[in-house]
Amino acid sequence: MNFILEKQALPDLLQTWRANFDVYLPQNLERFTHFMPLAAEGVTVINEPHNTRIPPKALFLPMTETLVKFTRFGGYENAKHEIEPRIVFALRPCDAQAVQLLDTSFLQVKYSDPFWLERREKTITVALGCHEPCDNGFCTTVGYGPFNKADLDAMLTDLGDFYLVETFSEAAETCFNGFANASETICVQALEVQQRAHDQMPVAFETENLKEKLEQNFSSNYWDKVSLSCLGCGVCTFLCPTCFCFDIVDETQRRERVRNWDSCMFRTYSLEASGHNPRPSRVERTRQRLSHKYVYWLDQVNQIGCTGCGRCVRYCPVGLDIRSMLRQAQSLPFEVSHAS
Amino acid sequence: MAEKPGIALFQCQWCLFSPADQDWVDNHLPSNIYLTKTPCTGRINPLYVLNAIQGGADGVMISGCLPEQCHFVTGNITARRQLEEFNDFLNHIGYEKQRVRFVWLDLQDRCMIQKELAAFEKELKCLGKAANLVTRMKVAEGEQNA
Amino acid sequence: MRANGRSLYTPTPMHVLRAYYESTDRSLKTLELSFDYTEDSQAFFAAFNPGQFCLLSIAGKGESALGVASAAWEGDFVRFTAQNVGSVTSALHKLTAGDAVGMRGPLGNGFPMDGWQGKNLVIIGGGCAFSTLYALTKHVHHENHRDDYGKLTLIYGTRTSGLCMYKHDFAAWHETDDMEIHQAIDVPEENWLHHVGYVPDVIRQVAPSPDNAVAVVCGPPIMTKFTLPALTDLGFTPENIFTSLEKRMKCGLGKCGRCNLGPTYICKDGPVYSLAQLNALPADL
Amino acid sequence: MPDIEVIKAEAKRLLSEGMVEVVLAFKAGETPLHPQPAFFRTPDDVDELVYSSLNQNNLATYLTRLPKESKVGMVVRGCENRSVNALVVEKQKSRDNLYLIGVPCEGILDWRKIVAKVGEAVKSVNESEQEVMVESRSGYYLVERKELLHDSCMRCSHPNPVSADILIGEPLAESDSNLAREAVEEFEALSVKERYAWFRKEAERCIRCYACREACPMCYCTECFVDHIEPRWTESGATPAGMQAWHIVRAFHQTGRCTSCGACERACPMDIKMTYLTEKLNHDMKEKYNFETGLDAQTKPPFATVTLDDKNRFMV
Repeated sequence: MNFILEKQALPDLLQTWRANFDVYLPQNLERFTHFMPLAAEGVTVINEPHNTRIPPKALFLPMTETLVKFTRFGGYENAKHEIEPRIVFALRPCDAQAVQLLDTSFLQVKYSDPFWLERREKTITVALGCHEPCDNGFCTTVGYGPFNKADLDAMLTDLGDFYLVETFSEAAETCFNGFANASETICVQALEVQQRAHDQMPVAFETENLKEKLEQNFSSNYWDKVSLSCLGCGVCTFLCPTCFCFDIVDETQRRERVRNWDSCMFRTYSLEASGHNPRPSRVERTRQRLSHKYVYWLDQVNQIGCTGCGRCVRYCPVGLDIRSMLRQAQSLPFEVSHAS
Repeated sequence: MAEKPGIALFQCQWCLFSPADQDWVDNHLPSNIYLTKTPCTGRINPLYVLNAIQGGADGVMISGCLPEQCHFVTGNITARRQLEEFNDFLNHIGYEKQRVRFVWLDLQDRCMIQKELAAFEKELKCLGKAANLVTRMKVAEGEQNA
Repeated sequence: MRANGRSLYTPTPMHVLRAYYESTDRSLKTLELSFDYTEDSQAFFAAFNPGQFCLLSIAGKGESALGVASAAWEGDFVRFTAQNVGSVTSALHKLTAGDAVGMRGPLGNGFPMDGWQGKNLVIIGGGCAFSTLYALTKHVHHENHRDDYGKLTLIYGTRTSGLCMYKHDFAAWHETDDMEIHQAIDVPEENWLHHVGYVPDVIRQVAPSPDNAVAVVCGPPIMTKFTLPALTDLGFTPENIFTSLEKRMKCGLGKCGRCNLGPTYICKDGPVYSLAQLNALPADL
Repeated sequence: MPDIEVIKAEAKRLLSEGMVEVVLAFKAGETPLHPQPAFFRTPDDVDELVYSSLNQNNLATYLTRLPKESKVGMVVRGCENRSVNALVVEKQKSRDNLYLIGVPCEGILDWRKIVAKVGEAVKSVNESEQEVMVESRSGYYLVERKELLHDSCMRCSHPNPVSADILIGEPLAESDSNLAREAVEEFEALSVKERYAWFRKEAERCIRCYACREACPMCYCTECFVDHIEPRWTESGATPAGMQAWHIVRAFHQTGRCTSCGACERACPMDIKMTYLTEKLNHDMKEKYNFETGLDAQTKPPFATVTLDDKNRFMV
């Protein structure tokens, strides 16, 4: 179903939703935007073609989350989280795509993560397409796009005074109940905007044979070169919408076992009790980060595990750029032998 | 406030010369005082103090030997330099300076530790319950830490 | 959800049935755990396969991945042998009979027992990594399963005789004649009747036949590194050489990310890999 | 601005004469706002070397990551020179193995301030002594340099390298050393409640990525206290207790060691203010012990030099 949503009507709509849902949308926090629950007054819809600083994965996989509680006599209890039905509004298609990618890890057939599952089931995602290209993004390069519709309940296209709302699920349809249906011409107009946005995104690097090149050059000195100035902090992974690694830690004083975000760029990430570390330096860790996104995800679910949001590019403290790393990878030697 | 303020007492094991005082500290401390004995005040990492504060202590008292009487020559002065600065620093980020107290105990003194604790407790009572920096969730009443 | 409504992350309550030191230097301790609830026991044994591992949990300390060292027929308990290295294992070493402990498992794929039916087994172990192989040997050696497999050869090396695990069973196995046993220690000792030398050398000396045979290797990385070429030299094909890997693990469910070997997770898709599989994966160990 | 060609020539000379194995400096990044730290190992590499006020990092942080005995050349600004000195005092690197190409620093431009001023998609940045010309998607902007300086650079009182082997460019005037003190005093004028509110607001935005730690030249411990498992010093997650403890102890470990370069703050992905913590400690070190970090490569920091004379200070 396609609806028309006047921009003036948006604040009221968001407030109406609040009756039944927790409404999360990007709001100004200090000097950047952050997904926060909407309060009774004051609506800020961030209309710049800009991602929030922290990706919305944090709404499904919080930075710190209790998994298990310890009972008094050395026993264990499931942790319970009160999760209300929610609408996540104005998340960008790249981030929505990332959530879908994370589903493949958290919702495996045999081992489905209960906390992730509950949050996913209770969430309606309403994305806002990017009609203007953002600064460091490269979503079309990795096969997604500014109006990528994977795993969304609804998608908004900015058409000046109003949005075209495309809904893809019944839950989303009920959210937009009562709005005027969009005419054919408006849909065509929206398609043009979407196509133009898609075409405006620059191609940052070639993805053809990239997987094979990275795979076959596992022990190349290419990795030394690209990781040389890496500091080994967790900015790129913590701000990445598809990075999901976590650490499980016992908080003794709180008598809880919690999971915290963790990063493959940390030394302690793979350090074993014996003192052996399979990834002892930043070279191996950088290789793991890039290979995971551009090789292993492809092996696992046949999708690139990077949605091109550009956060790691923008916030790397030393200006390391995944786009230029992969462009350099394109000149690596490789054999086509088993690329069938 | 009604209940007594909680005090974390860090005590250098050499600073109480009198066996009676040491016995009082070891065995007869009131329940609102939580004792940590250290080999020297120089052993006290500012992290210990921070841990006590975050865990909900209303005040932290550190008792050490007089200068020149340290068992390890300069341990107490090292500690004093660091903890004085640490206290100033905590004050900078919004923690009442009076809640951390460093006392020198003369080896000849008798009952000084009781007097100092009483005075400290009195001052803490005026300050009220600590709120700033108390961020660690407490374990429910009656449960022991694992 | 697992038995008794526990989430994937909540350990099953267990208690220690027996706890004893396995080696003379007290660095290895064996824990036999029994289940607090029969539903958990049923769920465990319905899923269990030799070669799998569990995460033992001490509240306040954390979890540690340990290979299961008991066969299902042995009874309603699970055996683990832990080396005292980290904070969790040192806490495990403090446990005595009756103490409570948590367990998540069985996890991982285990040995592909179905594919090995009718084949000769060459089981090669080194040091404390022998635990899952012990489960395998126990399983195969039992009268109910013995006829499913061919000849059984066991090669086990340790640094000293005191570090040799499961001494009683070895003594009994030396007596039986349906199993060929080669035990080795690294340096000569008085009264030692078996081989002296490193495991790869013992393998070359013993030279087990690769005909219709499967070799299972489990040991410290350095031993595995030299044993695999020795087996290849003897004529074992990569498809018939198996090994069990280990990396730091947290969740055990293929979610926390840290134990990946290429696109596979050792906790979920491993820990047992064939050499053919390993050859296709990056050397990220 | 120092002449880039002179810097390049000097770097080339060092490498070609074999005086150093590697020269640490910056090269142009993928975007004009982010020059990258780079390791130049051959004279030909040096052609890529750039020097601009957008170089955000303190290069001294890489010194402890290189082999201890390696001979290193570095292009240093005032703060980087002081960090190098502090590392030499702590015996992390021998001064004999270092060759410092000094450059008087006019202050680092904060890329976040530039983006806030001119908007997205910055295409080029050209700077002169007083002004900065920025081209972005929405056009050209001529901005006064002062408006774009990073906060810690506005308070900087030692813009010149103090112990460089060669100084390229004219030394700048030492600026007013009261600016840092005024900033500390201004903050301390707030009430305890307000100060704590500010600290909470800043600290609790932390995501514990440890970019501040890695960007800091003085944070070179092999094992940081937050990575410690037995005992675990703080809560490890993004909880108030853990985040506050991290910020308090990280800063406090810098007492008498921080050179106020502000690299921690520039590295932070969450725009957390951190220098107000270290400024206070630096201010105290100066007031109490008349010590400023890194002014020479001999004087030990106050916490490493305890004497019995101290007793007079503390007697109540």
